[in-house]
Amino acid sequence: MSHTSYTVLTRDQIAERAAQDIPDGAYVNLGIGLPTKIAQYLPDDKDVFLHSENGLLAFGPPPAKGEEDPELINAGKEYVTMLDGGSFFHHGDSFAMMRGGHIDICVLGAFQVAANGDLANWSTGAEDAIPAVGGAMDLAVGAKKVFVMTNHITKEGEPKIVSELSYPVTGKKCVDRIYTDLCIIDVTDKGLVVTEMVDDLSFDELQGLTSAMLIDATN
Amino acid sequence: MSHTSYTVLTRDQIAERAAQDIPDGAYVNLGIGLPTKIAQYLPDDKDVFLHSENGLLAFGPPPAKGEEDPELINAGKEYVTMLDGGSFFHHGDSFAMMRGGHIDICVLGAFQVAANGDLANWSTGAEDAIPAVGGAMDLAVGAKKVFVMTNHITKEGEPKIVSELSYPVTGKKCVDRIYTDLCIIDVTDKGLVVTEMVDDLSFDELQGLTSAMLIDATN
Amino acid sequence: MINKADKGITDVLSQIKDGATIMIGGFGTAGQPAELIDGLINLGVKDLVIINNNAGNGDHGLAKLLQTGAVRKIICSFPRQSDSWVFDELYHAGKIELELVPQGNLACRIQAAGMGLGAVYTPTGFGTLLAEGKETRHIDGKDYVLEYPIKADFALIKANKGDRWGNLVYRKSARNFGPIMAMAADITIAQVSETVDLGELDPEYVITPGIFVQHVVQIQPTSTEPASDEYASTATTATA
Amino acid sequence: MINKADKGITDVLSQIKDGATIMIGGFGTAGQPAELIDGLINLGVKDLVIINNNAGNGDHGLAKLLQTGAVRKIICSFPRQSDSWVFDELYHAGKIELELVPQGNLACRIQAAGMGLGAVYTPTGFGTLLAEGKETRHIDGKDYVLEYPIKADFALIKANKGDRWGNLVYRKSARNFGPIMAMAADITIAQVSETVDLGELDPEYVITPGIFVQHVVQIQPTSTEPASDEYASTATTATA
Repeated sequence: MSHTSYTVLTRDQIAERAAQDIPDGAYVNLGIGLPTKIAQYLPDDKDVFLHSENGLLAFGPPPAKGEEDPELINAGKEYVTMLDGGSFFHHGDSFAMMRGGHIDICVLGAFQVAANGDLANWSTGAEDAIPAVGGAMDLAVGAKKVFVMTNHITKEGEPKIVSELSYPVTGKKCVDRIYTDLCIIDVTDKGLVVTEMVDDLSFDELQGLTSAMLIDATN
Repeated sequence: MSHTSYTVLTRDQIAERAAQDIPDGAYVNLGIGLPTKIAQYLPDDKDVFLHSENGLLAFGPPPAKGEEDPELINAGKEYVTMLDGGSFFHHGDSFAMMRGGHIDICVLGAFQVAANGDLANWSTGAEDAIPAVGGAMDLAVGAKKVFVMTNHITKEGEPKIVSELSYPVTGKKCVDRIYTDLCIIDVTDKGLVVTEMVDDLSFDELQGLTSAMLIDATN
Repeated sequence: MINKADKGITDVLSQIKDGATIMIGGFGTAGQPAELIDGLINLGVKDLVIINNNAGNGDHGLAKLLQTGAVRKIICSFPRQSDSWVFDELYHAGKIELELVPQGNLACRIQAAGMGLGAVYTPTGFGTLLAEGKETRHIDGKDYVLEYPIKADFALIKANKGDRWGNLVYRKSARNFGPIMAMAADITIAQVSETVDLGELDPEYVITPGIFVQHVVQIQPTSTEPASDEYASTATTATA
Repeated sequence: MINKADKGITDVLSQIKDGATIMIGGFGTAGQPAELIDGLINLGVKDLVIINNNAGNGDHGLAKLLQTGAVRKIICSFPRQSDSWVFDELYHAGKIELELVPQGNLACRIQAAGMGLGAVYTPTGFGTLLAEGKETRHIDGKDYVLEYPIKADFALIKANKGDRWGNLVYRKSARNFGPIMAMAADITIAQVSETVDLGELDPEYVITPGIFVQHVVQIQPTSTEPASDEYASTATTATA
């Protein structure tokens, strides 16, 4: 990837930006990996309720060293703590929260997002890979809003925001907004609408790094 | 109803007889009305777990006078108590116990039972009657064994054990055994098999009070 | 900071408009949110669809709501009771629509809504009048009826304790439909006997997690009388 | 008098025969009934179908069971993990069959079995490879896939406390699949850290009522080491 005039956001900066869009009182599921970072940037004056597939609501930050409990982990199998007002429940109720539209926002990673909001994040379709899906498909269809957090292009420089998926789909027309290291894109009926870009990046440059058609709404 | 030589069982005697067939460790739902009486005749040396549709397992006898709790009632809206080892749960789990085949035995009242085990106990089909079904249909299809407890004939002398139902069906081919004031009948693939009768009742007399064909297995 | 327990009954119920579909918890009077129902009566909305196991007892609570003529249709399993004269009269006069659902299918359809399922095949009711005209299927040796979810705009339920995040615990057989209705309604309003501080409810034993509850209204106990008069039955005594 | 806690692991597990379908609780190692799995390995049964969220970690527990070649097929949502080398090797060698199910559909299909439903329409997986060849339906503006119940002959789960009637409570995120698997299996065997007297578990807070549990086996804690070695990992230390 070569560019001269602009600076891409770090993973922390993307997380920090996405955190700003999570309202007080939201029930939120942060996908394994990059999205998990958002938790660090949620402001203290907001009550944001973090949900984890394995039966936690309102869990808190990692425990202090030595306080880890192997039976208190999140879906990413990281040690967590519980906030006052949190609760435990079984997998049936946990996925009812997701599938039943009770989670306000989920934030997922992506291999690809298509112009119509199709998401691919569970399989690259590689012949020899062992397939694994976890809760990704449930979150994609179940949350009221699906946000994606991803680098704008792959390490190899390939666009991740595409006209049509080439990887196997996780959920159809499910993505509402994409946070990348270059911009924020709303997935709308009219198409992919860019609402913010990093400084010194031109819309044409951004379009050049994107294989789906973008609409500029940054000004 | 006229007869000379035999004595019909009282409601309590039917209940007492049925209670003998409930094994230690059984999970049992006793339908509203007559079947409820069985609870009084369960032997103390057995652990029989009584289930109630409204979310009780292992409830106990009525409370002492003055100890009634309006929030501790069974499906018949009678005050009950809880045994040590009992539990409360919501209606979803309660009917999962029933529909999911976890209840070993339910005992229901009946308007009619047909030769093939069809049960009618929720509606007489009367034009002006307000229909009401409650949990009867769930118990009929869900319990591992469905026992019926009923008078052998109606107050008007009409047989209640019939070739085919004339009343609306509650559950198809669901009844396993019938306890009446005259006899005990097993519903089998071969037909209705009488296994016990009250003293001094002849099989022919019993058949005469029954509009389905009976098979005598009392000796 | 989220406080779901900061409003009184009148305020909370004012979101309910004519034509709303409303689940009401309770099995008979146990778990029936009497004060919320009284508040609903005071609100005076019309053309309601009510989902409850029964169709009211005596002249109070749900029966009183029916008596005001506010209810267009009721979905329930057992409307006929010794003291259901209010419903009986409306029904015979053709003034209320009844959808009779076997109790377990009622529970299951409410659960299906909460779980986000499109439909379920249930064995209950197969071959009966209550499945007439419904799609059926033979699966693995058994017959099933296709039943669709029952959702609601609002659920009015009664719990024992609640906190400002909406976590609830119930009391004995008053639990009944509360937890599953809370999951199936867009907006769940829970009346509680006690509002407790965050953290007082053990996370292991929260029965309804706050995600399913939008409002918690504490009802002030005003008498020690038993049974259905356990608490004052006017909405105006409510505090939050 | 019913005492579901009167047998040791070896005795209880001896009912399991070749070809059994077995649900195993746990999400990763949290809630994984390690001692029951070790007992199953010692039992030496073959041709098993295993239902678990994952396909084993490291060389112990479920992974060790797979390594013995006892498992014909696994139904799970997330077999690929950084330390799932045992499964990986078997899978690549074509020595194990995999049915991959989205986690929520896995939960829901287990629930459907416990609830006695014939099938459910679930939105999860619609239009994906994991729904290929499956029946779909458009209901009320949304697309659904028809999914069938997952039942089992046995469920092996881990709870925190249990009593002689089989009532269970769990601990934190070790609860996960335990309660729903207990409902979906013909015979549920729960290992617990503590067996308590009848009545010690508050009826309001029993998570799995005893009706869903056939055996309770207490595992003797033998060390204070953390994590996956919390308890001795040999079946022979079990007492009831």
